Amino acid sequence: MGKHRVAVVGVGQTKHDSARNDVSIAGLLREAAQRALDDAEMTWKDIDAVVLGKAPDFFEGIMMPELYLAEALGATGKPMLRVHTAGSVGGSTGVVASSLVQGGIHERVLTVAFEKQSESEAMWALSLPIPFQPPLVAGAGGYFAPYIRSYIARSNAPSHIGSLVALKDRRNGLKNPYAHLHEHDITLESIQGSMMLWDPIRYAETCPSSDGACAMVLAGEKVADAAAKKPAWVHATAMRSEPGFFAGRDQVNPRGGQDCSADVYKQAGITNPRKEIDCAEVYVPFSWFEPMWMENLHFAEEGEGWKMTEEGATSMTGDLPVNCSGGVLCSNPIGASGMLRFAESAMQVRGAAGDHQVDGARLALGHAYGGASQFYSMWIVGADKP
Amino acid sequence: MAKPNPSDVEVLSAPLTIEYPFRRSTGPVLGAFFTGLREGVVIGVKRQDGSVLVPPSEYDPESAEALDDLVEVGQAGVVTAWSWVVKPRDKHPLDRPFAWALIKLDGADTGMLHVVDAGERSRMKTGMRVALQWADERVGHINDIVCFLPEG
Amino acid sequence: MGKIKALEGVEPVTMIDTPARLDYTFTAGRATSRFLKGLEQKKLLGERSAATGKVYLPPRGADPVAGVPTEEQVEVADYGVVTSFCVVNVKFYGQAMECPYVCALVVLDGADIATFGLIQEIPYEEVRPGLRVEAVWVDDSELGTTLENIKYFRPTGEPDAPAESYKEHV
Amino acid sequence: MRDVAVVSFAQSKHERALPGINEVEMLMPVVGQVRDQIGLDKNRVGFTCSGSTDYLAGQAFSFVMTLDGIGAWPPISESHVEMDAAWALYEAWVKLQMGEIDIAMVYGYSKTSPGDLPDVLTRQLDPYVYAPLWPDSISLAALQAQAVLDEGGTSEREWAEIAARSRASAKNNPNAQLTGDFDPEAILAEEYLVAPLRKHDCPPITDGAAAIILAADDAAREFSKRPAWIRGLEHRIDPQSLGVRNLTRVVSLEQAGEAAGVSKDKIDFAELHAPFTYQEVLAKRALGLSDEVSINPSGGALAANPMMAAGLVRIGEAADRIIAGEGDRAVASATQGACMQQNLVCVLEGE
Repeated sequence: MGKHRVAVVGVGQTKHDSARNDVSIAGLLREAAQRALDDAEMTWKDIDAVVLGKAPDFFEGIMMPELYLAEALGATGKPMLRVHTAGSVGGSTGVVASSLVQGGIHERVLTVAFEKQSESEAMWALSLPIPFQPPLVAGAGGYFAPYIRSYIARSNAPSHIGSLVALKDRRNGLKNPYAHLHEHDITLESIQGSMMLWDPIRYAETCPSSDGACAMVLAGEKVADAAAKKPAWVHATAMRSEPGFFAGRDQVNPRGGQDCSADVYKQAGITNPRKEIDCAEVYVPFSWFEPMWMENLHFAEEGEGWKMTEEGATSMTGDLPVNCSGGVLCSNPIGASGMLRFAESAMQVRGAAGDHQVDGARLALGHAYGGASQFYSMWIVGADKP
Repeated sequence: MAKPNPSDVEVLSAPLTIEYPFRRSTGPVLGAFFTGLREGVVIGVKRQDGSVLVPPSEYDPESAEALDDLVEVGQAGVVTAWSWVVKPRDKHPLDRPFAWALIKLDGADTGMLHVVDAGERSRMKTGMRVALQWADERVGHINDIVCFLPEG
Repeated sequence: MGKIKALEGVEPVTMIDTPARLDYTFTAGRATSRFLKGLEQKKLLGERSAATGKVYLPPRGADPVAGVPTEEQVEVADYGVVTSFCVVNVKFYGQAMECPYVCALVVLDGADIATFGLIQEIPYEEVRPGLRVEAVWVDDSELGTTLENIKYFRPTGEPDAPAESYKEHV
Repeated sequence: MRDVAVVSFAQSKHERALPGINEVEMLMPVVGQVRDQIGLDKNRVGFTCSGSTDYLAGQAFSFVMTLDGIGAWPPISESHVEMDAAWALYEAWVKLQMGEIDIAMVYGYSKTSPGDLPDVLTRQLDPYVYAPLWPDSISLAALQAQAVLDEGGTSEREWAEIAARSRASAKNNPNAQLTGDFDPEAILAEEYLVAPLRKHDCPPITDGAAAIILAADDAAREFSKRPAWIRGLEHRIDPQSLGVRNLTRVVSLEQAGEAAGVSKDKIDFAELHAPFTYQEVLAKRALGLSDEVSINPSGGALAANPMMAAGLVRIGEAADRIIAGEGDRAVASATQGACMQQNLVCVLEGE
C-alpha cells in the first residue's frame, strides 16, 4: 500500500537530426527503446507495460499512432498507454510511467517519447487553419516574444542574456553525441549577429525542429537494487496545468510552474533548491526562458534569474549547471524533448552523462512545459534512495 | 452596455480542410517491400519460427525481435477474410463495388490487406484464390498493386 | 538482406509519399458566434463572468478560472493599451505582412484580458508598452464575421497609459 | 490494492451532431454536474485526467481548449491521454493507488460530427502499407464480422437481435441517441452497408461527453452510501496487423478480463463497449459471460457511441446501476483501434 520506490534503470535516445530519413517511425522509436533496454540489461520480454508520449498527432499525420506502434514496442499482450499533454508530454509520460511502479502495479515499465517532425513541418502542424480567425500572425516565437519582452522589462535584464544562454547550451551540445545541432564555430558575436526573428528573439536563440526519440526503463526497488548499473532513484514527480488565457494571468512567471516545482521540492525534502540540487535539465526552447525558469523554479528570486546566467552559475562549471546536454536549444523532437530533460537528469545522477557529466552530481531536476506556458511536468532524481 | 447573452444566436460554421503531402522515410525493411513492388515482386520477412509475414514487419508482432530476413513470396494466394463494399467511398482504391480482403500469398503465413475486384459479392468466398494485378507504372508504393482478381 | 534477385543492383526505395486530406465542418460554438456576429457590425462584444466579474474578449464560452459559462454580454471599446509586443522579421506560413512589423498584446478598454493585434502607422522602433492604440477596420462593405475585420491597430495620439494602469496584464 | 470506487457519473445527452456548441460548451455542464450532484468542491479533486483526440474534430490541442471548462485554477494536477477516457480513468486509478490523493476526476469527450468518421479512423492504421488504401472502419469491422461468421456459432440474425435489444433497452436511457423498437426480421430485410454488416449493426455517430469522480477509501464513503468499488481494472493491446491476429478472438480482451478477475464470481450485468453488433458476441465470449448476464442495459454503444468517451460511459453506466443497488457485481469494457485492437476491463462491486 502507498507509494513504492521507483528508479530509472535504463536510458536511451536517438541521434537527433532535422530529418532521420534512414529509419521509419517505428525504427526511430526502436533506436531509443533498444538502447534503454540494453542499458537496463533487459529484453523485450522483461517489460510489463509500455507508456508512449508524443505531441499532436497531426505532426506525423497518424491518429493515435501507439496503435500501430504497439508491435514495434513489444506491447502485444501488455498494457499500453498514450499520453499527450502538449509540449510537456515527454515529462508527463515519464511521470505516468513512474506512477505505474509507484502505485504498485508493475515492476518494469518501458516509456518512450518521440516526434518525427520531418514527416510534415512544424510551421504547418502547429498552425492548422481555424475558420473565422486570421492565420497566426507571428508563429510560435511571435507568441512568446512579448512575454519575454515583459520579463526583460520587469527584471531589467541586460539584452545580451539571451545570447549568453544560447552560447552556453550550444557549446554544451558539442559534448553530447546525440544532439541535433553541433555548431563548432559558434561565438557570442555570431549569435548576436544572427537575424532578429521576433525581437527580442534572435534566430540563434531558438530551438531547431528535430526528429528524435527518447526512452527509459523504470523499475521497482527490487529490480533496481539488483541492476548491474547504478539506478537513478525518483525522489519526486509532479504535474500542474492551468488555463492558457485568463484575466490577470502571469504569463512570465506562471503559477503552475511555481506550484509544480514547490511540490517536487517538498516531496524530495528540499528546502534550498539552488544549494541542494546539483544540476538541472530545463525546457528552454527560446534562450530567454532560462532566466525566466530559474525564477519560476525558485532557483533565483524574482527578477534575479538573469544574474545566474550572467555570472555563469548555470554553466557546466557553475553552482547549478543547467542543460549540460545542450537542451532543447540543441535538439527539439517536440514530443520527446520533455523526456530528454528527464532522462538527461537521470544520466547525471547515474554518472552516465559522458562528456557532459557534472562531477559528483547526486540530485538533479528534470523539467518540461507546454502550451501557453500552462502545462508543467517535473521530477527530481537522485543517486541515493529517497 | 451589458445584457445577458442572446440565446438565439445563429451558430457559425465553415469548411475546414486538413491536408498535407506527408513524405515518409521507410527504413530498410519497408523500403525493400516498396522497392520490390516497383520491381514487380512481393517481399515478406521471415520470423524466427520460419513463418513469413507479408507485408514484412520490421519487428516481430509478438516477440518484438527485429526482423530482416527478407524473402520473395508468390503473386497469388488465398482470401482468408473479406467484406463487400456495396457503395465505394470517395477515397477507396476502386470506384465500383469491391471486396476488402486479407490475402495470404503463396509462401506467406499472414494475410495482407488489399482489395479484390470481383464484380459482385457472389463471387467472393473465404478460401478462394486471387491473383495480384500490377499497375502499369510503378513507383514503389502500396498503390503499385491495383487490386487482386479472382483466379480462373 | 539482399539475397533477393529483383532487389540486386536497383535503386532502393527509401521514401514514400502518402498525401492525406480530411474535410471537416468547423463549428464556432455559441460564444464565438455571438462575438463574430458583433464584429460584423463593428462591435467588440466581450462576455463577463458572473463568477469572477472579468470581461473576456474574444469570449470562448467559459470563464477559465471558474470553469463556468460567461453569461453577460459587454461591449468593449475598439481602443486600448499596448502591454507588450514583438517586432517580427520573418515571414510565416500564410502571412502577408511586410517585414518588419509589430505584433502586440493589446488590452482594450473594458476588457480584462489582452488580445494579439498588429500595430501599424508608427515606426516599429517607437512601439512601446503603454502606447494607446485604436482599431482600424476594413471598409464597411468588406465587413464579415471574422477577426480580419480589424486590419490593425494604430496610435490614438493620446498620452501613454501609466504603467500602473495595466500592470496586471504584463 | 487500495479501495477505489466510482462515486459520481455524468454524461451529456448524446446527439448525432451538436453543431451549436463547441467542445468546451459541450463538456462544461457535464463536469459541473459530476461534481455538483455529490456536492464536491472542485478544489478537493487531487488529480484530473481526460481522454480525447485531435483528429475527430480536426483541431490540434483540443484538450488544451477544454481545460477552460473545468476551472483549472489554482493550477491543478492534471494529465491527458490520447485514448478513450476509460484509459484516463485507469491513469487516475493508478494515481489513487499511490496513496497521496483521495479524489480524482476523469472526463472524455468528442465531437465526431465535424468530420467523416470512417475516413478519419483510417488515419489510425499503419501509415505506410494500410492507411494509403483508406480502408474505412466499417469495412474493417465487416471483414472481422465475416471471419466470425465463417467460424460459426453466430449469425446475422443474432446480430439483428442484438441491435433490436440494445435500442429497446436504450428507451430507458434518457441520454441515448438511437432508441426504439426494431423488428429483427425487418433489420435482416435491409440492404448491406458493407456486407455482412447492415446499418443496424453499426454504432451511431455521436457527439458527447462524460465524466466520473473516483474516490478512495473513506472519501468514497463520504460521497456515496453505496460506492461502486473497482475490484479489477486491466487493459491489454493486440498487434494492429490484421493478418497477424486471429480475428475471431479478441485476445487482449480475454487477457484483460482474466487479469481483472471477471470470472471469479457471478456477474449480474455487463456494459460492454461493442460498437458493432457482432463485437458483442466476441466480447461476451472473451469475458466468458453466460447467457444469464444482462448485457448493456443502457443500450450500449449501439445506442450512443461518443468516441473517446463511450468506454468511460460503460464504466459510468455500470457504476450507476451498482450505486442504485440494481446488482452487486458488474463488468464494463472499453475498446479502441480497428477490430477491437485495444481493450480495457473494469469489474465493479457494491458492498
